[in-house]
Amino acid sequence: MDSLAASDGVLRPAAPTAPPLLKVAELRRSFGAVRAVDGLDLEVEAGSITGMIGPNGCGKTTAVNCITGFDRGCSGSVELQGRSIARRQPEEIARGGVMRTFQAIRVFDGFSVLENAAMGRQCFDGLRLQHPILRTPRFRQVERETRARAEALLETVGLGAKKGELAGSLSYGQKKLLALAGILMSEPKIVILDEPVAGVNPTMVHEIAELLRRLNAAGTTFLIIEHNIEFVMALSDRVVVMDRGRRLASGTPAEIQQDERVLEAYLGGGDGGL
Amino acid sequence: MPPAMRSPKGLLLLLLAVLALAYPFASSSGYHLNVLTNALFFTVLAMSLNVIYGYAGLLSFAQVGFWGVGGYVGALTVTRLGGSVWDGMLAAGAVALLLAIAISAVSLRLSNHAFVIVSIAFTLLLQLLAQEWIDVTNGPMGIPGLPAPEIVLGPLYFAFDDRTSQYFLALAFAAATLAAIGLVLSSRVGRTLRMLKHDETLARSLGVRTTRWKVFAAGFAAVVAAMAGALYVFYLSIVDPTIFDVYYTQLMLVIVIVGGLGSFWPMIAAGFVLVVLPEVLRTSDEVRMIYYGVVLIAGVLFFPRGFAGLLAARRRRHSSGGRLGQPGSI
Amino acid sequence: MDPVFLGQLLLNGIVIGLIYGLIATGLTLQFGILHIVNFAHGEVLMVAMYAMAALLPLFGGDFFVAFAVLVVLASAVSLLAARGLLAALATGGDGGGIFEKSLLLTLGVSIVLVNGVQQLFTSNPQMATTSFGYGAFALGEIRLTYAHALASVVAVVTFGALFWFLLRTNAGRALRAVAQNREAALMIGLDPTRVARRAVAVSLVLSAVAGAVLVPIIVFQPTVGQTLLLKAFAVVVIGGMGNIGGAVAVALGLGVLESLVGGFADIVWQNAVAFVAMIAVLAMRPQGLFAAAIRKG
Amino acid sequence: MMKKTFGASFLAVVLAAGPAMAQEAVQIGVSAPLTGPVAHGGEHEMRGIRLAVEEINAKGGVLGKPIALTVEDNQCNPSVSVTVANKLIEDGVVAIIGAQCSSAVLAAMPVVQKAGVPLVSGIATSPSITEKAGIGGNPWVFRLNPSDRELAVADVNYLASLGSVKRVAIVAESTDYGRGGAEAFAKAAEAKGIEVVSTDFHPLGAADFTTILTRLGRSGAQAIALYQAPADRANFVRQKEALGVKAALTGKLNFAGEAHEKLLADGAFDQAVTAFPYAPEVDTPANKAFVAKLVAKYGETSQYESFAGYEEVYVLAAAIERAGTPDRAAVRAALTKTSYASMLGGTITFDDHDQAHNKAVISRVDGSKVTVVDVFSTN
Repeated sequence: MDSLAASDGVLRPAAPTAPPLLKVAELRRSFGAVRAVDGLDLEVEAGSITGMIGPNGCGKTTAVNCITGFDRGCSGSVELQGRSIARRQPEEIARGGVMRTFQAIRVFDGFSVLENAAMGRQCFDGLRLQHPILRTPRFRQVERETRARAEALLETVGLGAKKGELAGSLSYGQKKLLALAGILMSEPKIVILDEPVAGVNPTMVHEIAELLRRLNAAGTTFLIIEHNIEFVMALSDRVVVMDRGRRLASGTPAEIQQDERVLEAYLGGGDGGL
Repeated sequence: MPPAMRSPKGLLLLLLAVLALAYPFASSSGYHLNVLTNALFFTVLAMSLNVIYGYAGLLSFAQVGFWGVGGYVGALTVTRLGGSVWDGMLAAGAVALLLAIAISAVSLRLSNHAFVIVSIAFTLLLQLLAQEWIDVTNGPMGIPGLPAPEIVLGPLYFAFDDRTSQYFLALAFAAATLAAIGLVLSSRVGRTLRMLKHDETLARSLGVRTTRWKVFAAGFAAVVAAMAGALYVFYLSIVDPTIFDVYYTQLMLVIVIVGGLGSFWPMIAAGFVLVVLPEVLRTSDEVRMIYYGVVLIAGVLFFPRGFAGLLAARRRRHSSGGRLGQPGSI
Repeated sequence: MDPVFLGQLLLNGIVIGLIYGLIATGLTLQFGILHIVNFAHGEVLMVAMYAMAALLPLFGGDFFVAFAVLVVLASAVSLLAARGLLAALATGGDGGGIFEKSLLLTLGVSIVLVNGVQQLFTSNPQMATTSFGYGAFALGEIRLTYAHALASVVAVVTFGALFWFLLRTNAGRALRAVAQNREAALMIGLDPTRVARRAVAVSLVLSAVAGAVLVPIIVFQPTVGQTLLLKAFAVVVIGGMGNIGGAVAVALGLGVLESLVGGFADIVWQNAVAFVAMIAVLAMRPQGLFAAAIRKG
Repeated sequence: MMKKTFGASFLAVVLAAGPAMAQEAVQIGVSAPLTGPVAHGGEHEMRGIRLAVEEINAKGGVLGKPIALTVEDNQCNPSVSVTVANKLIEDGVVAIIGAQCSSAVLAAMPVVQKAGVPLVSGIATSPSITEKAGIGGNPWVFRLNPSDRELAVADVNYLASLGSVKRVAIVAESTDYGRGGAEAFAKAAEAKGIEVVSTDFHPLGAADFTTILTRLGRSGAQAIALYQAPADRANFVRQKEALGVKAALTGKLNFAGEAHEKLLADGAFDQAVTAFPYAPEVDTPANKAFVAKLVAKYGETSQYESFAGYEEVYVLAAAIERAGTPDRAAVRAALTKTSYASMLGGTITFDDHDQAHNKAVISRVDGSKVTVVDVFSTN
C-alpha cells in the first residue's frame, strides 16, 4: 500500500525529468472474488523494451486488456506521456499510439497478407466518402503510399514473399509477424506484445527476437508479456515481475535474476510457467 | 471500376453495358423491359443490404423500411409539397439518413444484437404507420396516380412516361448507384467494413472506430435503399403499405445470400437471376412458387456459398496466383 | 373499472399467450442450440393444422384421439425432418454461414409448403369441427370456451413436460449444456449434432402441438403460419434469444398486454405491442429480458 | 467469366419466355391473386372465368374463334400487378380481367391506359377506381360490381325497416375494403338514426377476436356490421358464438365456402341481415343453372368471386362480338355500349364513369336458412 500516496489516479504535471512513456498505477480488476489485477504499478520508458513476466494466472493478460481498454471493468490510472487514457474505448487508445497483439493470435484470415499489413492505416488518412467514389488524386496517392509502406513493412518482418497469399494460409509464427506488421503500419508510440513467442518454434523465436531488437533500435518502444523467461531476459532493458495481480519486483534483467522474491514466487508458484 | 477497366473484366463490362443499352431497341416487349427494370431496382436494393449485412456484418431488417420510407417521402414530397420527383428522391435520402443514424447510433451503443431487434421493430412500426396514419399516408389505399419523373431544363422538357425511357432511367440510376457502391466497397472503406465483420476486436485494436463505421454503413445503405424506393414508386405510379412487405425483405436476403455475402459482381448476377426466375416460371402458372422454393433449396444444398463461392472455386482451380484480385482489394 | 371485463381480458390474454409460448419455445430452442432462424416454423404449424383437420373426421371428431395420433405422427416426421435439416445445413462443409444457410433453406421450405398445401387443399379457409362445438365454461359472467380451455391445459402440460425434459433428463441436460457453451459441451464428450437433432425435433413437435390446439379455435388457410410466426419471433427476441423460460414468460406477458391494449385502446394497436415492447426491452436490457449475457462479436 | 454465361443464359431465357400463342384464338388476360393472403378469392374467380370460357367456346367462341385465357398471379401486390399487366399486354391479350384487389387495380390502371387495353373489374370495391375511370379520366377501365356505399345504404335501410335494431357496432379489417365499408355503413346508419356504438379495425389475418368480442358483448350493440375477409369473418363468427355474444350480424356477409357453410348450419348466423352483390340462393333461372354447373364442376356452391368472374367474361365476350374484331380500341368502344342481362335479373349498362350498376341482394338468415329478401337495383 506504500504506492498509494505516489499515485492516486489524479493527473499530475510531468516530472522535471522526462516522464515514462506509459505509466500505470494502482490498476485493479476483479472477477467476482478473484482479484486478477490487484494494484499493479508499471512504467515503460520511451525507447525501451520492457519485459513483463510472472507465473500463469498472475494477471498479465488482464493487465494488458485493462491498459488497452478492452476490459471495461478496471480501475486505476493509465497515462500515456503524462495524459490519462484510462477508461477510453480501445480504438481510441490504439489511435493514441498504444497498440497490442493478442495472445491467441488474430489476423484477418480471409484477407491477403498485404491487405492485413495495410489494415492498420485504414482510418488514419482523413479521406471522405467522395474520394473513393471519384478516385481523386488524393485518394490514389494515399492508396499508393499505403501499399508501398505495407510492402516495406512486410519486407521488414520477412513476409515480403508472401504478400499475395491469404493470411489464413500462414503458419502460426508467420501470423504473429503479420500481426506485428499490421500494428507497425500506424506508427504506434508503444507496442504491447502478448506472448509473442508462445507456441513458436525455436528458430522462429530467434528471428522474432532479432526483429524486435532491430525495430527497437529504429525507435519503437515495446512492452512484452511473455512466459519465455530466457527470451525476455535476453531482450529487455527492464523487467517487471508480476505475482498475484501486482508487481513483485522490477529492475534490469541482471537485478531480477538475483532477486530472491522472484525465485521464491516462481518456485512456490506450483503450476508456474511451462 | 478501375480493376475492371483492365483486361477481360473491362471488356465484359463494356459488353454488358452495350447489351443493357441496346436491349430496348432489340426487343419490342414491354413486359421484358418491365422485368428488367424491376431487376435493376431490386438489385440496387439488395446491394444496399449487402453493404450493411454482407460487408459490415450487421443483419438489418430495416432496409425494406428505408425502401418504404423512401417511397412515401418521395410520394409526399411531390403530392403534398409540390416538389419534383428528384426533390422527392433527395428528401427520401435525407430522411432515411437521419433515421438510420438515429436508430443505429442508439442501438449499436448496446450491441449488434440490439441493432437487429431495432431494425425489425423499426420496419414493423413504419408499416403500421403507413397503414394507420391515414391523414398523411392515406392508409391502406396508398397514394395512387404519382406523376412520371421529368426533366425540365429551360426549354428542354422530357418526361419518363413510357417503359423504354423508364428502363433507361432505372438503368442510369442503378449503374450510377452500383458504381458508387462498388467504388466505395472496393476501396479502404469496403476493407474496413469487412474487417468489422471478420473480427471486430482485432479491428478495434488497430484503431478502427467500429461504431462509427457501422453507423456509416447503416446510413449509406439506408440512403441507397430510400432513393431506390423513391424512384420505384414513381415508376409504379403508386405507393401503398405493401411496399413494406416481407416479400421484399425475403427477396433481398435471398439475392444477397445466393450472390454471396460481401460479394459484388456475383450479387448483381444473383439479383438479375432471382428477379427473372419467378417470371420465367410464370409459364408454369400456379405451381411456379413451388419451383422457386425448390430452386432455392437446391441452391443452398449445391452452391452453399452462393455464386461468389462458385466463382472462388473456379478461380482456385484455374489459378494459383496472388489473391489481390479478391473482391474488395485494391 | 369493470372487474368482469378486466377478468375476461386477462383470461383471453393468458390463453393467447400460452399459444404464443408453444410456438416461441420451439423457435427459441432452435436458435439457442443451432443459432438458426427457422422461417418455416409457422408452416410446420400450418401443416399440423391440416393434418389435424384430416385426422378429426377419422375419429368421429374426438379431439383427444386425433391429437394423440397427431403427436405420434409429428414426432416421427420431426425426427426425419430434423435429420434432413441438419444434413442440409451441414452440406458444403463450411462451418460458418450456417445462419445464412438456414435462412435460405427454411425460406425455400416455407415457400414450398405454403404453395404445396394450397395446390392440394385450395386456399379456402378451412374449419374443422370438434366434439366441443361452441361450448364454454362460465365463471360467473366470464366465459372460457372449451377450445380455449383445452389449448391452455395442453400448453401448460407441454411446458411442464418440456421443463422436465430439460431439467431432469440426461438428453435435456445435454441440450442445455450445448446451448450454454458449445465448446465446453464438446469437451465433455457430447455429440452436438445429436443434440441439435433432438432440439430441432422437439421444437417441431412443439409447433405441431400448437397447430393442433388451434384447430378448434381458428379457421385456417395455407398462410396461417406466417402471422403467428411474426409474434413468436418477437417473443423470442424479447425473451432473450435461446432462453426457453424467458420465451414462455414473455409470451404470457405479450398475450395479456395485447389483450389489455385491445380491450382498452384500439385493436389495431395490438400488433404494435410486440415491437414497442421490443424497443422498450432493448433500452433496458439489450440482451433480452431473460438472457444471462450478451454474446457479442 | 461466369458473368458472360449468366448474361447470355438470362437473355436467352427471357426471350424464350415470350410465348408463341396460337393466332386463331381470342386472347383474354386475367390478373388475379393466386398466391398470398387472398388467394382463395383468386381461385374462386378463376372457377367462374373458366366455366364461362368453356361455355362460350362450346358454343363456337367469339367472332368464330375460341377464347384462350392467359392467367397471371398478381399476389394482391401493386408492383406485381404492374408486372402482370405488362406481361399480359405483351402477350397480346384483347382485354384484361382483374385484378381483384383495389390497390392492384389502381396500380394497373395507368399501364392499361398507356397501352390502350380494356380492363374489366368485377370485384375491387375502392371508390377511387370509379372516380378515376371513365369520363375525364381513364377510359379503359370498367367496373361491374356495385360499390360498398350502395350496399351499405340498402343494408341499413332494411335493418331500419325491421325496427328492432337501434344500436350497432362495426368490425372491419384495416384495409381499403374494411375502412371503406365501415365508413359507408356508419354514414348510412346515421342517416337512418341508428347509433353506431363502436368501430373496430383489426389487421387483415387476425385470428383472435376474443378481445373485441368481450367488449362488444358489453356494449349493448344489437347488431354487429362486419367488413372482413372470409377467413377473418369465419373466425369472428365462430368465436362470437362460443363466447355467447348476443347480437345479430350484418354488414357485408356471405355464407359460401366450407367454413361459412358449417357456421351457417350450426346456427351461428341466426338473425343475420346483409346486402351483398351476390347470393347463390337468388331465384332466377340463370343463377340456378350457374350454381348447378359450378357445383357439378367443383363440388362447391358458387361464391361471389365465381359469379363475378363468370359475368366478367360474358360482358367482355359480348363486347368483342359486338365490336366484330379483336381490336382493343374497338372492344373498348363496344364495352361502353354494354347491355347485358345479369344473372341476378336486370340489365347491366355502364355510366359515365364506366361503373355498371349490377343488382345486389338483401338476404336474411333465420336459424340456418338463408332467405333472399330482395334483389334490388343500385344506382
